[in-house]
Amino acid sequence: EWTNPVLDKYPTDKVNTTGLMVTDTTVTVGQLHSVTGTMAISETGSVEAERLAIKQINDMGGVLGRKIEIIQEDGASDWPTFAEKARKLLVSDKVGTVFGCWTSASRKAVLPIFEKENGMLYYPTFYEGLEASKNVIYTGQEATQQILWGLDWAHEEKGAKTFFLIGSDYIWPRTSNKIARIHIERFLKGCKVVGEEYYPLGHTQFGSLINKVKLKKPDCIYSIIVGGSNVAWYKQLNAAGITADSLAKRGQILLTISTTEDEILGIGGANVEGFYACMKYFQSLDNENNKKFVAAFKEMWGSDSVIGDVTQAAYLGPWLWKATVEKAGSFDIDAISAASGGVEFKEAPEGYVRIHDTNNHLWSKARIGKMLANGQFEVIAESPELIEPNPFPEGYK
Amino acid sequence: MVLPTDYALAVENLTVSFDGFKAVDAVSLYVDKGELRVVIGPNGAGKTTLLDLICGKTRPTSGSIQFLNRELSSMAEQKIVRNGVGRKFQTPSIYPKLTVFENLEVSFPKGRGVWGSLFFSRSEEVKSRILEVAKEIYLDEDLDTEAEILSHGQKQWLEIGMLLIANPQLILLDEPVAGMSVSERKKTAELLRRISQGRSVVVIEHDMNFVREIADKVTVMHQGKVLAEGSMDKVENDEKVIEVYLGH
Amino acid sequence: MELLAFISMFEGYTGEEIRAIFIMQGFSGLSMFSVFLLMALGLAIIFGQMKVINMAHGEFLTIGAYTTVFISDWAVESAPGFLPYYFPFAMLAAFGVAFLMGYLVEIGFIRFLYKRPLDTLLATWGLSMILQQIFRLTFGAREDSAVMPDWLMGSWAASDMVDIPINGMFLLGTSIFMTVLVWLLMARSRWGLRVRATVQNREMAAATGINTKRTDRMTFALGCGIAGIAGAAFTTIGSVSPSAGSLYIVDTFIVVVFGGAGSLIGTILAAFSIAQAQSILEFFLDGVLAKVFILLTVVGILMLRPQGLVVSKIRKP
Amino acid sequence: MLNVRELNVAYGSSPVIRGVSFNAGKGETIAIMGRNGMGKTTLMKSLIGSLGNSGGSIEVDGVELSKKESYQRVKGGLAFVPQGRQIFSTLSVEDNIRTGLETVKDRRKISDNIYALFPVLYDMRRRKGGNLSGGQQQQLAIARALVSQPKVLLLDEPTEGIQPSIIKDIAKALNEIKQMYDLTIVVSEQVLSFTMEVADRLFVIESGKLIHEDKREDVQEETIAKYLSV
Amino acid sequence: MKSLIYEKALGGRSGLIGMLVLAALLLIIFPIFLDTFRLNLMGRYLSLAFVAIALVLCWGYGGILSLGQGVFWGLGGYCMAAFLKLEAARNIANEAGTDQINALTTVGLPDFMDWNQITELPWFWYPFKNFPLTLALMFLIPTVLAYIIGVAMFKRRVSGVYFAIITQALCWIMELLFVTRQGWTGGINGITDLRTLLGWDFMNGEHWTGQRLVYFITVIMIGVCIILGRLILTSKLGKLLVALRDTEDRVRFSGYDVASFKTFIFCIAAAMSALGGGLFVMNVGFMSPKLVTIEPSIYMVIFCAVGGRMSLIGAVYGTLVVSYGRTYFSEQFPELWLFALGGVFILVTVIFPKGLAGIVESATPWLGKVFSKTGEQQGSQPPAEAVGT
Ligand SMILES: Nc1ncnc2c1ncn2[C@@H]1O[C@H](COP(=O)(O)OP(=O)(O)OP(=O)(O)O)[C@@H](O)[C@H]1O
Ligand SMILES: Nc1ncnc2c1ncn2[C@@H]1O[C@H](COP(=O)(O)OP(=O)(O)OP(=O)(O)O)[C@@H](O)[C@H]1O
Ligand SMILES: NC(N)=O
Ligand SMILES: [Mg+2]
Ligand SMILES: [Mg+2]
Repeated sequence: EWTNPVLDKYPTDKVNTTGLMVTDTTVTVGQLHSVTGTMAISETGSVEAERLAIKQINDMGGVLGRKIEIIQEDGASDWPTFAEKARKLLVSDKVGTVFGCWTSASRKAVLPIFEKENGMLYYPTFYEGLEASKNVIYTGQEATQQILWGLDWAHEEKGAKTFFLIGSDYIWPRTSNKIARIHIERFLKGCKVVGEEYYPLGHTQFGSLINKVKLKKPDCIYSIIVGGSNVAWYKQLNAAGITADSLAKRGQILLTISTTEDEILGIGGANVEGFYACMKYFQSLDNENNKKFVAAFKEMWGSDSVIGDVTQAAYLGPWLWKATVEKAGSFDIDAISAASGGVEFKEAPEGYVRIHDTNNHLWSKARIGKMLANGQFEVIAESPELIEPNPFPEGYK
Repeated sequence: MVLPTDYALAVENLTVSFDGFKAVDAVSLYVDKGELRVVIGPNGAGKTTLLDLICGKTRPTSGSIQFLNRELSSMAEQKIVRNGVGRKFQTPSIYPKLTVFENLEVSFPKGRGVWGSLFFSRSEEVKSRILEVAKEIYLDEDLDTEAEILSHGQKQWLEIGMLLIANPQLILLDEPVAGMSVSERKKTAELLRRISQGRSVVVIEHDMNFVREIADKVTVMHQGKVLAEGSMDKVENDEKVIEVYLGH
Repeated sequence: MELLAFISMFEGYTGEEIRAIFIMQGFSGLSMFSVFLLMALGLAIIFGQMKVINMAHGEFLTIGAYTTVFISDWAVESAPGFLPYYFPFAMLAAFGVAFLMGYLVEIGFIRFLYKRPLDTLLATWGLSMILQQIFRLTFGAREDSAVMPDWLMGSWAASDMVDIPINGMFLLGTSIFMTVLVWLLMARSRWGLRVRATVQNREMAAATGINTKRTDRMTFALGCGIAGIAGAAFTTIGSVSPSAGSLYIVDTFIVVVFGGAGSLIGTILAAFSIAQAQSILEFFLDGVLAKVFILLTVVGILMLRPQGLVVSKIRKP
Repeated sequence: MLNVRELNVAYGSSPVIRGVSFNAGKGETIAIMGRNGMGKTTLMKSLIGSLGNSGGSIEVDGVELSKKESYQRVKGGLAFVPQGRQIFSTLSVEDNIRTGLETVKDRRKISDNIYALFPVLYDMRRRKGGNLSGGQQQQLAIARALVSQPKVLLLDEPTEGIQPSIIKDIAKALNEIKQMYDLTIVVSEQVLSFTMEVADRLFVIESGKLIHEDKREDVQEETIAKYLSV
Repeated sequence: MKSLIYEKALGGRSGLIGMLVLAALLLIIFPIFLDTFRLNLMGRYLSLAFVAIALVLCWGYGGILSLGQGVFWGLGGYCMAAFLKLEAARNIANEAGTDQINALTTVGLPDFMDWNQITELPWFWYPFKNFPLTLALMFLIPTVLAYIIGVAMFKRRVSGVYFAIITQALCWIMELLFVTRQGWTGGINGITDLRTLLGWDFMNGEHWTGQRLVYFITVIMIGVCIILGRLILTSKLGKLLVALRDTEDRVRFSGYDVASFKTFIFCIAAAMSALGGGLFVMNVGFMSPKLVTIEPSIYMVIFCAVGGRMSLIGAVYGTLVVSYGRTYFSEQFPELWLFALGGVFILVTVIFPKGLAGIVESATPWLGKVFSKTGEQQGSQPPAEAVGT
């Protein structure tokens, strides 16, 4: 039977003044992802990473001496369901915090509920920015952190002058491309956008797009294709004779901000070998934190499993929450919200992260990885410093 | 241009072709007011098709159909009905789930529009008219019976009743006694004679005894054309009719 | 507006470039056509002939795709030497597994529903949910894809500008082959006659000596088997996930209905015209507008010809 | 040849055929006469197996068929021409006939005899069955049944909707066929004149029971007329 | 007059009892025993029940299977959401304290337009500034759309499976348009963060004046729709619907314009669905294009089938049972709930084609009458037994 070693220091009525589901020995948190539907592909990794983090935290003695218990809900890739389940977690279950969501659409659907019911959400995905809620900690990168540095790299290192922007048709790719376009046209000398195209989520016929790309011969194919469509996109590129080698011969490259190890598992490494991705994390990152993390992840979820950028960001959530709760000495949402600024996580697999003082996003680095036949990335460039999150960038409106 | 006539039904030069095959070929047919006309002819002669054309189920390739001097050939089916043409199909076509009363009620010629039907009410006038028609078709005892469980002959009668209640000026009947027993045939013949008072009736039949009993005039069709026309006696002894239809 | 976009598309290209684009667009239309046709063939039998609105048709496609992935994985791990040859076997296996599954499903509940075609929609929707969940539990929620033998990869450079994808040609070949096969089976074989008689009037077909239950079962299973082959063929251009089949189902129904249910020629025509129109429009408009435009056109044409492009004229009794 | 014993058929709980027994010898034609709704069609359908029977036996050539499925009964030598013809409307005339070839070896070839018997079918062999007129369909239905080379032919009101001359032709054809193949024929009818031309024996069915039997020679018009009128 | 209300609207004694039981459940039992969260969930389900009721009318009775009913529902919802969003945008503009908002958003413009670089309100958004106009449009837009579809299709005698597939295609068109015209519709995110209606804080969960009030309004509207449905079904029009479902040609040759009847019932169904959509937005505080896709439209048909496609009241129970079952199973057995749900659909269609209403009816004939009484005979669904011998 578990007894709380620090109960004297942190009695329940002190650390929980708002009726959350916190007992002397446990604290219950919610986990809200899609385990069914089209987004299950991407969100499964997040579920697994959060579970791993929670297990590790519990093994270390929990948070304020309390073991974390999980109520998991399935958002079923359906935004209204996300909203319903979010409300359940906050209103009925009174969970201490929620780790969840993947798409921006699901986040937008639950955001009003988190604000209304005053809950806390740790959101793991790279996303479009333009948001800074006191009820959300954004553990993924916002648009500027992923895009600007990557474009600069393509321009400076690869000499790219013309860009073809491609995306799945929803807010994240559209906003990201908007920022990309402004950056290209305003801030990169002599560069221009030669095409911009969107396809619905789940689209699988890219023949026409590929022909357009062939015709425009951009120096950089900039791809923000999301989810299952990735597989068709890369396979068809390959079939149409567009490979990293053939591109290289003409001085072209393909750069993506949406294809991670998770997607490559489905695409097959051979189809993407030599393309580039700009992320903050790759499974192949060579540092001690990451080695431990990868080993632990594989031990828990099988040696076949892979870890993508978002999966790692999801792993940060429970750790950051633990650190914040301990800093605040309280599970109360307001206390956590107030204490979040400046919270660090030194054991982050991506190296080191810190929550921004005011906007609830993370300081993190940007990296370029080159895709390998085995489905992993070779990290070939890395921003020298942590990049400051800036969800409302000036001059990009 | 077709000139006005005294005929109830004046079909002129009517032709319909299905992928080149002329099922009805330049048929002209004139039916008087109050006349009971029987159309006979070999299987496949085009009799049913002719009725289909008159009631609008099939559209003619050429020719005209004048009913009380109104052109029917391009009118919508329900308009044709509302203009006073009733059609009985070869197999009984009634509403199996409704009672006899309801079958007749639904066929009552009021409340035929969407709003009309929404606010239609079962007034005394409606009830008495239904009763009247039910008597005529020998079904006044069975008003509350579900149509589904009527006998075959009764279903045929019910369908005739559903036409009668709208008091049409022209009734088209396709093989009304097929599958009826001898005595039912007799009763049907009576019924037809009665209802042809004051309106025109066109009947298709193969039962010569029955035809003899009811026909004012007989038209014989063959291969889409009119082969002979006249009284039953005349037609029956026509060599061509015997050849193609009656048999020796 | 769109016209303007249309014209401005061509600005700054040489005639040769434009010609090359048209050839490649034409071919991308052809491979889309193959996709549609392969998907629709099975449904043309199950829905066009048997009138079963099989909402789980996509899942039979998925079964075929997973079978292929399974065999490919097996080959990668246990028999790398077999890898260049496995694909034809995988297609056969895909057919077999989907056929068997269809056979069981027919026995399970389809056979009770022939008199209520609209109800088959609901029941098969339930089936599709169950199958998807089975896939999810067995194969995981992530995308999987088969390792392609080398001969299926890359493209054939017809000219300097024109690249014709090999997997596209393979798809085209497969779909033509399957279409001919299905046509021979339905229109020329004794078996096809049994099917056509049975689906039209089960009672009477039985009274002429046809074993209608067996015919029904085999027909349904065959339709599913063909979906399985389609699934195998698709692994050459895309991936498979538990819900992959649902992406195709509506398209497939539209192709079959547009062509005129029950007419193989109609299905081919529909697949061809929809695919080519989509491919050409896609190049000038964005993909979604192209899709919207085509759906609207299809709906419009269906209103003018409610029975689809190819109608067999039978008078109603 | 055909031996029916104590046959019972019901729709749900209401019995329609009640204890019907009769037999028909090789080359014999028997007629079941009866008014509408007396159970003729029901009897025919249960003989061919479209309807299940709740008791009794049906033997063809000594083989018990009452528990078999339709198609097995056809293999056992039964063939059926249903009321309303039930032509496969989207199949060509030729294909319609071909469906009847299930029981024979060569399933493609339609014998010339059939076309000799019904020349109109030859002229229309490429047309869709559904587009034929009623009488043409009736002939097609008989042809479809005959090509299976049955031992027993069941005909349900074959004269319904048929022109007088063809009724005569059908009667002639049936008599010919009977001679040619030594066929047993069971025909249900309401029309006495036709029956008298083809039948060797007549039964009257009423409310699902056979209530009267006569040899053709013994038939008295009045008795039959009594049973057949309301 | 009495007979009009008693016999027709309420369906006589048994119909009245059915209504009372439902009313007791929805108006008394649920509010007493469910917490605000669960009650709100019920409200959300009930807003889907409008479509199920609509489908009883047009599918169960009229034989018109629409697989795109979610479109009408969604249009209703979007109309309501548009109004609420403009109000929300005004609220934000009024409250705008932080420099951030002022600096980064266009005042008074919905947030999603801002994210999509739309700087001015599109013209077709203007009517939604006015509440009465919004209410009118909420019914008008879907009804007019249904009218156009109805006239176009029914005049051409498109029916059965063809109609179903075409409506499915329309549903898809709608989804594509709504999802991709993001600047106008909020795209795949939908229109979110709706809280007040003319200043009324309807999302408030604590008080009777908030979510609970919305719930009661929803229930009352359900009642209105059921009574309206009964009035239609007990009229001659109702009988004609059944008649034309079974024997369309006969109706035509009795002098009726079949197309106009079908169009009428299809329009009624569209308007009812739209009402449900509007109320949905009030229940949940946002509108999502996910609900205008093909899948939810099929679910709606399933609600109707499970309840019993010939039973107006059954449609409500069907919706509640399936929706609740879906929520419950997905919470309790996240891995297995799809099996349960899929299994239920197969079972219901194969074994209980008359749905819950049919089950209740066969279990207790008297109760069954109460449950499914609509003043119309029970439908002609053929029995479920196997074909042939
Ligand atoms: N839609 C159609 N397509 C092709 N041929 C048709 C069509 N409708 C009718 N026919 C043909 O037209 C001819 C006339 O048919 P119709 O049904 O009018 O004959 P009928 O005189 O009523 O015969 P019966 O006495 O047998 O009922 C037939 O040869 C038939 O095959
Ligand atoms: N599917 C059915 N369900 C219930 N009762 C039926 C069904 N079919 C027929 N019946 C009833 O069974 C009885 C016998 O019908 P059947 O069709 O065998 O008569 P029939 O002698 O062939 O009449 P007809 O001369 O009209 O063809 C009739 O009372 C009829 O109402
Ligand atoms: N935030 C995203 N990637 O939807
Ligand atoms: Mg005829
Ligand atoms: Mg009969």
